[in-house]
Amino acid sequence: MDALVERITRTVAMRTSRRGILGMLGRVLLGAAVLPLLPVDRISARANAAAADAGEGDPLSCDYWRYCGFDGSLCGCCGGSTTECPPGTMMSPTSWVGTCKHPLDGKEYIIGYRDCCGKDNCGRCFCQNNKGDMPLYRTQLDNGVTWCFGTSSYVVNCTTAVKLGLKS
Amino acid sequence: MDALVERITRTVAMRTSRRGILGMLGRVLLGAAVLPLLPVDRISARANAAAADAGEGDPLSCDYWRYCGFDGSLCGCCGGSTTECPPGTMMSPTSWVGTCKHPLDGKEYIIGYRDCCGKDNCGRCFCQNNKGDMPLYRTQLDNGVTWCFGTSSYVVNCTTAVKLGLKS
Amino acid sequence: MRIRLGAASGIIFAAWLVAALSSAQAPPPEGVRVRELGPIGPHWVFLVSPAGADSELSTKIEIVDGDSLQLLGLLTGGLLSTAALSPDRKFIYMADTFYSRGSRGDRTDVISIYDARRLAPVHEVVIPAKRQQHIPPDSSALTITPDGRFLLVANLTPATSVTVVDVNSNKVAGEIDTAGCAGIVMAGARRFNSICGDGALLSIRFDDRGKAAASRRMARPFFDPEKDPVFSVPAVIGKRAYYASYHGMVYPVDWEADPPIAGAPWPMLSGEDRKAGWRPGGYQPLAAYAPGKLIYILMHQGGEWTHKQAGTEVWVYNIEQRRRVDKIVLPRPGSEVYVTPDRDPRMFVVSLPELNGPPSAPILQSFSTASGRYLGALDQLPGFPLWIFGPARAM
Amino acid sequence: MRIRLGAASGIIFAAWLVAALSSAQAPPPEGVRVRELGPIGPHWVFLVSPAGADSELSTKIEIVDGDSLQLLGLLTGGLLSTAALSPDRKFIYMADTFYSRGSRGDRTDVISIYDARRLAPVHEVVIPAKRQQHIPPDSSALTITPDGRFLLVANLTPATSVTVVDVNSNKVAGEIDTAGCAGIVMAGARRFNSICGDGALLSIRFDDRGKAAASRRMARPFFDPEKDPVFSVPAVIGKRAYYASYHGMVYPVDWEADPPIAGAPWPMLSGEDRKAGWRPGGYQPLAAYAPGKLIYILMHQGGEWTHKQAGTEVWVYNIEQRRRVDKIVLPRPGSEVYVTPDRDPRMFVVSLPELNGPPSAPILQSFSTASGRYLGALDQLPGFPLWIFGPARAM
Repeated sequence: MDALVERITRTVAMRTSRRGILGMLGRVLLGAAVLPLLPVDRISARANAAAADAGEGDPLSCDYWRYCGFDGSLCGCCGGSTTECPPGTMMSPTSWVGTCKHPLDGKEYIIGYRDCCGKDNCGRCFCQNNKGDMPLYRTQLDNGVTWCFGTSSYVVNCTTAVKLGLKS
Repeated sequence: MDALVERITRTVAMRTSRRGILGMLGRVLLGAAVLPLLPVDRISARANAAAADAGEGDPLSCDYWRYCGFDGSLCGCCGGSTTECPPGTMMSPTSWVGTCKHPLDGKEYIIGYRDCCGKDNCGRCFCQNNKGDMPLYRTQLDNGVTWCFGTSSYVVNCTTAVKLGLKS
Repeated sequence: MRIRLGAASGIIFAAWLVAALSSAQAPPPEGVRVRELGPIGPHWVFLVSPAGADSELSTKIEIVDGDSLQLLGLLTGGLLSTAALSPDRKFIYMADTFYSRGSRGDRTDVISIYDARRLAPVHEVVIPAKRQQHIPPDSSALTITPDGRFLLVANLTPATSVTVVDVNSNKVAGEIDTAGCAGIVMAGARRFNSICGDGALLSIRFDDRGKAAASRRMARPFFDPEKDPVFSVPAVIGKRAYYASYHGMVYPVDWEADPPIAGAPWPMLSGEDRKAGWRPGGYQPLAAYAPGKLIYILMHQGGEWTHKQAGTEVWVYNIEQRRRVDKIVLPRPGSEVYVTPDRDPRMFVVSLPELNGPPSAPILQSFSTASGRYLGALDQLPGFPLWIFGPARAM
Repeated sequence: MRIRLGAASGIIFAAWLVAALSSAQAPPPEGVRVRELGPIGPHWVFLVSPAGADSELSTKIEIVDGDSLQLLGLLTGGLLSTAALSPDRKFIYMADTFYSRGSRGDRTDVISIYDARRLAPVHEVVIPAKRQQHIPPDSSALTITPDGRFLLVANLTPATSVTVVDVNSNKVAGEIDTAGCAGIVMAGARRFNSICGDGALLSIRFDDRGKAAASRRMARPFFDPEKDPVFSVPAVIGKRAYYASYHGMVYPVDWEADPPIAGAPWPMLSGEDRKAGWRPGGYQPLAAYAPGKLIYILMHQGGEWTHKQAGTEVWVYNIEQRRRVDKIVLPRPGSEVYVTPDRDPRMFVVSLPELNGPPSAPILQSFSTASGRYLGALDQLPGFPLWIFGPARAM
């Protein structure tokens, strides 16, 4: 385990991308407490999602601002939403990340593209944008990896786009 | 086993279709010896296949005369031919049957649509003609059944169309 | 040994990973979750896509809210799976076939039991590995008893039989020989009918141990398969079932009699219709609306053996008056028709891409049955849905 | 117990069935058989389609005779499989992942070994269930040693490592930690290189027990991933490897040095090319033709981050002269390019449907490399082939 932890740490240490994506990610990490991911209060989750989308464009369109580094089927077309997995799938606690510009405040946000795993692919609203996509040697930025680490199946149903924080 | 044999026999006894499809099949059965299906001499098989196709039209077209009751991918587009399964698949000893008119001699032939099983579907040259197709209560005429009985996998790769004999 | 150790340490590692990566990536400030569904609504439909263009290994059940025309979620199963709902609508059953190496290897057939709100598997019953493999799927291959106690699974080897699964104990109760007759359509609490090759129905009563208790066959066929075959699945309305035939006849059967009793057939087509080549067809050409004593049937113009061709219109018949009462022209030809059983019914029609036409994705069209008005469509349906079903009765 | 009995009697029944139905249906007068293949030809190509539009459970390897442009056969595997050929071309290896219930359940990873003539499975090696799941697949995820003794399988958990499989004994020999570096590209009999996140290469020597014997890392990165990332898989020609970058640079590396030594990068694009927005891209944008000292690269006009966009042209460079020597305009834009290694080489390009264009099936285009002439295409490719490979060397 020690070797493993060291290896992950080393990988994290290398993350100082010119776009600041992972430098920023590092900052998000430091500020965040280790909280259970689920369950979240459902009503507030709905409210959040609705508020977050107000005036930001159409989350069912591949042009939606959060999808700048997207690759997969939009969960919003598959029984989920931009931040929610469809019923019966598992949201991966891991993801590749991108940096996308908000259309209203003009700020750059770190977006985590979390795969919803455990059912065969939904196939609807396939969307591929590759901003920030890098090969496997920059694993955290590779949108071709199946990001189901930490779930019990590497079959991807659809992909969400979760705001992780502001890029400083 | 006796009950089973009786059941099959009963099913066969019912086959006296108005188009004579299965009446004919009965006759084919009676005349035929019980021979092992495979292996066949390969060179003669090739020669046969070539001769059989001469002047009869294009075996890679869904309009080819033998395909009047076809449903599936043409094996000729998948690494096999009208009478041969692609490498690595298993030809089912069973099939649904149809009666198709030969374009040159004008005679009606009984055609056995033998599925090639054990690999996922080839997907090329999909062809569906339904002459003589009946629901499941006439099992032997149902082109929607997976005809892989007698093989070790019910996954169909493609389908052949083998002349079983002349309709009298 | 290596593998066992690997698997065990894998579990530990996975657990560690979740923790490590949760902290490494931080819980996002937004609420993220896995959705759950509300109770199954009267206009929800389940579309069964047994095979896609590229693979036949993974059947999809697409759950659609027919009012908003939104995809609510998917179940993904095995090779040519079928499905059924529990009468209380709390569970979705799938009959699945899996091979250990995808398209080959050891075969395992199971009933997968899903919680209808979470769409998550809650139980599994391994069944004899001989369930019927057929395209299209239909309701006669997996049926639940009206009390929700037993699931009946059609087998085809090609001999026919029925596996009885006790859903209370999640065990296989028994197997019933259906003597070469095919399909399972319930006709009582512990009774179903199957169609035989000569056009007669076989009625089978069974007991709670999953054994056949009595088996009675119609004295004479109710239709002639040589002259005018019927589509497999009848519209059951009240005490009668109505079969539609390739040539456009309706064959009523007194369904509650044991054995069933043939009624007097009547034609769906006028002489003029026949002259114009109208004919029923599709993968699921017939639907029932019991409260209105109506049947809905997909019609197209075509020659003999076009019984799988998509319909351009849906014709509606009152089965008491034995006459056509409505005709709905479809914006796009459809291969499957389904009508919801509630008091404000919708008609749903699945349109598949044309076989030799340009590639396109299937769509689900919705109609008001009262006015015949087109209400909209859900596009980009995954795979090729070949069967629509819904809650059996209005609740 | 029921199930065990069921399975056993199933086997007996199946055997009986074959006999019964063979006689019941009669051996046809025509010769029927399952085809076998001849030896793998110099222009044969293997197309890997990791996922279709409808399912990702079943990877297809499509074997195509590049001369006749005929599909010779298929291998169908598991989830996001990769493949490799034995150096003697007698076996095809697939690295597969299967779940016991299709998209869920117990995971099993295996190396499936197929006889290249019969396309039938002959052996299987169960490997630790952590092989890398990535789209597109490429040659760096499953590699065979030049002597054909060991298969190297890339793992990703997301920590990276390599499983070493001994093909002589069909057993897992060991596992090698690659310290966060990714990909396996052979650089000797028992040595491979991986790219690390900082742009350096890690060279690993291993022994016949599948253990790392030595591991050396370049002192400095040979490219800057922050400024100009390279595509994962280099063109290896003689003693050097050539990486192409997002921004159109070629980064040569002295491949046989241990650790490898960076060469002097040179541009593929003139100032004018750059002004016109030319840029490499695709899923497999780079191919080598070692005998001619040539590299082939898919080029399109587009902005930053269009590195996966299909190429409209293939540009050909002589790596000794460091200049473009040819340019082939593609009839249809292509996402993958491959050149056969023989003395009469062909160039193959796979064209996928446009993401937001009308649905269509992928095609394989063939070209003479000598004249750049378009020789034809194979259409209706199953699934979405994202990687082409062939016999590594001319035989």
